[in-house]
Amino acid sequence: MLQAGDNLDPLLKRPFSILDYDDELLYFLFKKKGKGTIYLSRINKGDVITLLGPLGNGWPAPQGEFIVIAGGIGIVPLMLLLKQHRNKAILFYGAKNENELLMLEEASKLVKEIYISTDDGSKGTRGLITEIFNDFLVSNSSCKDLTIYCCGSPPMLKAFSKLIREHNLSCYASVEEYMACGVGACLGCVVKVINEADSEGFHYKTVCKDGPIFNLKEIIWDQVF
Amino acid sequence: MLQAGDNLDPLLKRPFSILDYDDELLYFLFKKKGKGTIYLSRINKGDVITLLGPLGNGWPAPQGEFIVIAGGIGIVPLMLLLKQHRNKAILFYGAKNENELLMLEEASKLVKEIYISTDDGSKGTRGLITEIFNDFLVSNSSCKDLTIYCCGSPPMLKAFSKLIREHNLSCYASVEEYMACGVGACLGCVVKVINEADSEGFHYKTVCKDGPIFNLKEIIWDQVF
Amino acid sequence: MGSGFLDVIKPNLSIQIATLKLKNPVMTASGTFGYGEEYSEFFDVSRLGAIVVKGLSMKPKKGNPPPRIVETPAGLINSIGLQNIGIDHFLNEKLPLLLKFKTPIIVNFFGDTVDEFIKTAEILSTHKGIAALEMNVSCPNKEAGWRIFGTDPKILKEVVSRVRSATNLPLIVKLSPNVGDIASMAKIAQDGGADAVSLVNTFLAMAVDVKTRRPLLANIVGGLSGPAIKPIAVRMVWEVCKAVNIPVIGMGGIVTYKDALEFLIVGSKAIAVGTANFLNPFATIEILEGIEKYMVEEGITDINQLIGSLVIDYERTYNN
Amino acid sequence: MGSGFLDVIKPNLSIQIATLKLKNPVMTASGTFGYGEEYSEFFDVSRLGAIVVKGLSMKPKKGNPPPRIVETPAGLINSIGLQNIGIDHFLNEKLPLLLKFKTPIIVNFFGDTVDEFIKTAEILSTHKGIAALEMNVSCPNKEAGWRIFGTDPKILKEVVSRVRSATNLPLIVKLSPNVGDIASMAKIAQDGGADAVSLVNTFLAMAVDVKTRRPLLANIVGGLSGPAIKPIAVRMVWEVCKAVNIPVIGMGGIVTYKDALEFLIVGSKAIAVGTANFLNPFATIEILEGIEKYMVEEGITDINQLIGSLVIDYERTYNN
Ligand SMILES: Cc1cc2nc3c(=O)[nH]c(=O)nc-3n(C[C@H](O)[C@H](O)[C@H](O)COP(=O)(O)OP(=O)(O)OC[C@H]3O[C@@H](n4cnc5c(N)ncnc54)[C@H](O)[C@@H]3O)c2cc1C
Ligand SMILES: Cc1cc2nc3c(=O)[nH]c(=O)nc-3n(C[C@H](O)[C@H](O)[C@H](O)COP(=O)(O)OP(=O)(O)OC[C@H]3O[C@@H](n4cnc5c(N)ncnc54)[C@H](O)[C@@H]3O)c2cc1C
Ligand SMILES: Cc1cc2nc3c(=O)[nH]c(=O)nc-3n(C[C@H](O)[C@H](O)[C@H](O)COP(=O)(O)O)c2cc1C
Ligand SMILES: Cc1cc2nc3c(=O)[nH]c(=O)nc-3n(C[C@H](O)[C@H](O)[C@H](O)COP(=O)(O)O)c2cc1C
Ligand code: FES
Ligand code: FES
Repeated sequence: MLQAGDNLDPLLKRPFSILDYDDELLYFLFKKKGKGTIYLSRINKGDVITLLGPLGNGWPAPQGEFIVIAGGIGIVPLMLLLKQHRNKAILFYGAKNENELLMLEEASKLVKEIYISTDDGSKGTRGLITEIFNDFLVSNSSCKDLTIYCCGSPPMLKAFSKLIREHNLSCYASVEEYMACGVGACLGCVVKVINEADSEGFHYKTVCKDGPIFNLKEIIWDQVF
Repeated sequence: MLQAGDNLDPLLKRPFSILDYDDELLYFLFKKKGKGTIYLSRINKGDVITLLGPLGNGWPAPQGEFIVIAGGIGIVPLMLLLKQHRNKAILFYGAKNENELLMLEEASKLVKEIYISTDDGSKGTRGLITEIFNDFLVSNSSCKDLTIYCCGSPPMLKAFSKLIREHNLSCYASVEEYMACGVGACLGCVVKVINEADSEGFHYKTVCKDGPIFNLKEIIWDQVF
Repeated sequence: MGSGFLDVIKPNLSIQIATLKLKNPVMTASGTFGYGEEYSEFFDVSRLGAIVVKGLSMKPKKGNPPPRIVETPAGLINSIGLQNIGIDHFLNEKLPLLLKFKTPIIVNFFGDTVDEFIKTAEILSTHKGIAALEMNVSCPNKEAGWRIFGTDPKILKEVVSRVRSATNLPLIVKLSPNVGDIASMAKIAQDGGADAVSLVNTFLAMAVDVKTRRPLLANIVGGLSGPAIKPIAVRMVWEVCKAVNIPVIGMGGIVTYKDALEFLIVGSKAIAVGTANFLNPFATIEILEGIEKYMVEEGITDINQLIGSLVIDYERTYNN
Repeated sequence: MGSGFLDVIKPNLSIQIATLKLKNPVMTASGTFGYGEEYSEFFDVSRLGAIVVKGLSMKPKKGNPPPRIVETPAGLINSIGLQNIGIDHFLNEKLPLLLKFKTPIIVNFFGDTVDEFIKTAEILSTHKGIAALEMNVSCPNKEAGWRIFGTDPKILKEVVSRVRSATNLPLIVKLSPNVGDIASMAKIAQDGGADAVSLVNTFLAMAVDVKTRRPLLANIVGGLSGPAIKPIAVRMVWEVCKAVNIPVIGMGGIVTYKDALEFLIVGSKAIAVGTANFLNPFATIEILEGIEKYMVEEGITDINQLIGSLVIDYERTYNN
């Protein structure tokens, strides 16, 4: 989690994925949304910012070939995975428009195959990336056995988890929730997860500590948005 | 009043005097104290800050020679006065130590005579500038008729107003109080001022609008600090 | 409807509080806008829905000694002590100037005793031009050991119903948030004959200078306002809107049009801007323009469609 | 005394709450420090005055659906919904780990009914190692139509006195700030046999997403904590300290050692750090070190000289 400045507005740090690292630096890539990211975008070279991390779990290591599905800024947590497993992934990468297809060149060098879509058709196929993937599955049914690694907005994940269940695919997804502590202490960042042992069939798990990566099939999406 | 940034902490703008101006720029000089001035000190060239002003009254124009008494950063609102009335002022300038005697070179070029003191004796006479002025009066009793222009910390002004009354001197002082609106609307920044017409003998005046410059003899200092 | 800007129909922002018609729901909060003049240098204050003036009492009041204000995280504590020029001076000197603005003038007032409340209301009611009265019951009651009028149900009932009989002007009761159950206080005001309630006034608060170990305000305690209190204020306004059927004027920490929208969405008919005037003299006007722009973007043609339009589509549970 | 650092005598920070001795007054606030483990990765939590664990109930509780938290100006609204693992799991799995830390473990607990409060207190009291109990009365009462225990004087009296009879452990009653007169609630707790009171719990609050016009929390309302509430919390703690003669544990928005000092100066014997743990995992330790440094600089050798040392040397008036 990152925070620029030391004042009390905004109060909380914001969660970000590590895009990359080398011996000296950690690399982040983020989208300006609200106060947290606006202030982060204003820092100058030499400014001191606060970092709490690394937090939570990571992607389970892929065995052989794998599929990656990214929506917009959701590419970030997947870049290191692609880098660590070069030429093993089939990447499906969608965004609103061409400008929001970040790291496209870098990503395409790391993968075996790449499929691109945008909502407005400004690059790649017009449409949602989950639909492109669905079409791909029809003609490549052998790929149904490959593990999927996925990150995108909650609505995208929600839509995608339906597909995953229908085709009984194996998919890990990085999930988002608003966070406060980042270390599992406040129980603020929970998602609903299937729990057979429970009388109601579910329990809440923290995204910051138990996640952010979950088996997508286990997440229950009936929560309020 | 100035504020750096657009977040809600610190919430309020802070009052500052204009040190100088030219066709393009306003010049400010301030001392880092708390949040407001810390954030102001961090701005970079090109950053946008908020300014509300100019506010309140100004120094009444001096007639001929005059006396200026400044404590530390209190020199700021007096610099324009000195500049507009070159070689007319006898300046008494005191501070904690040499480092806090700001604009010393510039100020000395603008005045007829200058007396300097520091609390620790690191520059000029050791002692309080009000005491130095008191000693000066003893050997220069003709100066008792000159109008005094004064700015310093509340404790300094408080001490000085005693002297003013004892010697029945004429003195304008720039007064400080914590401010919110800056335009006389909130009544937050008041000082107690003598009012013969009032049954209790006083009323409250706003520093931001009725001031910041008051006839020092009229200010009642029994307020809590 | 076309998509060009020219086709945009200006949404209707006018609302009604009792017999009082406002061209838009953006008002100033008492004590933060002086008597209107201070801010008329910055913009055309006639554009406001209404101007609420600094609280007045029968006789002028000096107020508390300084320091009177202290900044806190995203908040401001004030202990002005109800300093004001008194109703005579107001009616003779300030009101004529205020009446030049083309917007209703609402007069906020208070008293040390119930009788003073009544007399003040009576005098104010005889003067042409005052659009409505707002009674500030967050002030101490001399007859009840200086306890706050607005925190005692019995006294609140008495003072509201007696002031109600003393005036024909629309009567707004401004509630104190320093109570356990604000909705029941609002109901008392309604039962007492109030035409509207406004809330919140400031929260009793305190700050200490750790170096001197003294309170930072000469008055020891003061009232907290500003963005810090907004989430509590929104909750209270929501609760009150559900409890009464008279109009509610919401306030507490409104800085941006989004803050104002929160209050409108939970059900307040109008909103008032206080501390934000100090942060930005144009705050009220920017909020007004922001609301209008939002309505255009969301396709809301009448502000009354927005008021109270909170969507709750899941089971409500009270916890934590 | 010399002027070198070596000559500085370490001030005494230890305090006593009933029979409970704490090496310093810095505690964690329930629900913000998990069960201790989460933060033991960052520093030696044994240095804390005490650890107060997340509120427990007889049976595990799932809590509210997400979103559970929302940030507000200098504040945080949470509606965790008292999610917890239940006392059995706590006593078997978590307590043994907690007891490895060399600091008292205070267990925060609650119930849906008075009976549940009593039973939970009884079970917790039979277990070795628990230093004190803190009962959270800011939770809804099933038998009273889900009204909050701590906002009804009668129910508060009953639940406190009955839990008092059920335990020999030092009993802290954690008060709800959502009341009109917090001092009288503190007195009720004292009369009911509490060994100490702690305050404040969170303020009922709400935030609205203006785009969707829905509450930002699935639970609609939640509790506001953080720096925003500090000035109200300090005032409440000051009022309570004057009203009772049992120790008071102050909290609400403490982020720095200066914030902590405000609470100590107005009279609280210990302080608890909540939301600040989220801003900075080292907050408690930095606050502890800050208090110690301040005492050295101010020449205060014993923390008890600081507690309640507020200087008021002018006439007190209540206004505005
Ligand atoms: C594990 C994880 C990794 C992330 N990695 C990245 C990254 O690498 N790059 C990147 O650009 N973004 C990333 N995000 C998202 C990023 O944290 C949010 O965009 C950021 O918190 C927005 O903060 P803000 O203050 O700018 O906006 P805010 O003003 O806080 O919020 C803007 C809007 O987004 C909502 N929001 C904010 N944070 C979240 C959240 N976590 N979940 C759901 N809604 C939220 C708010 O409610 C609001 O509607 C990540 C999120 C998580 C949980
Ligand atoms: C008319 C006027 C002109 C001024 N001109 C200058 C100037 O040119 N240069 C300059 O350096 N300073 C000037 N000051 C003082 C300056 O406004 C304060 O130093 C500044 O507000 C401190 O803000 P801060 O946020 O840094 O500190 P804070 O954290 O707000 O305050 C630091 C300490 O100073 C106290 N304090 C803050 N402001 C005031 C005040 N106005 N009066 C009394 N106590 C206060 C606070 O209570 C606190 O104890 C002027 C003040 C006034 C009223
Ligand atoms: C400096 C100041 C003076 C105030 N004076 C009054 C007053 O005279 N009468 C009154 O009813 N409310 C008074 N208030 C309360 C405001 O009208 C308003 O209810 C409160 O500040 C909350 O709104 P805000 O957070 O937008 O400021 C005053 C508030 C401030 C900050
Ligand atoms: C996420 C969260 C969970 C909390 N859970 C509890 C709880 O289980 N029991 C309790 O008595 N108080 C609980 N509280 C209240 C805190 O203990 C504390 O009283 C309050 O947050 C004010 O302190 P702060 O401003 O320092 O956070 C919780 C607060 C937060 C923010
Ligand atoms: S952010 Fe606190 S538990 Fe995840
Ligand atoms: S700062 Fe508001 S009246 Fe002076």
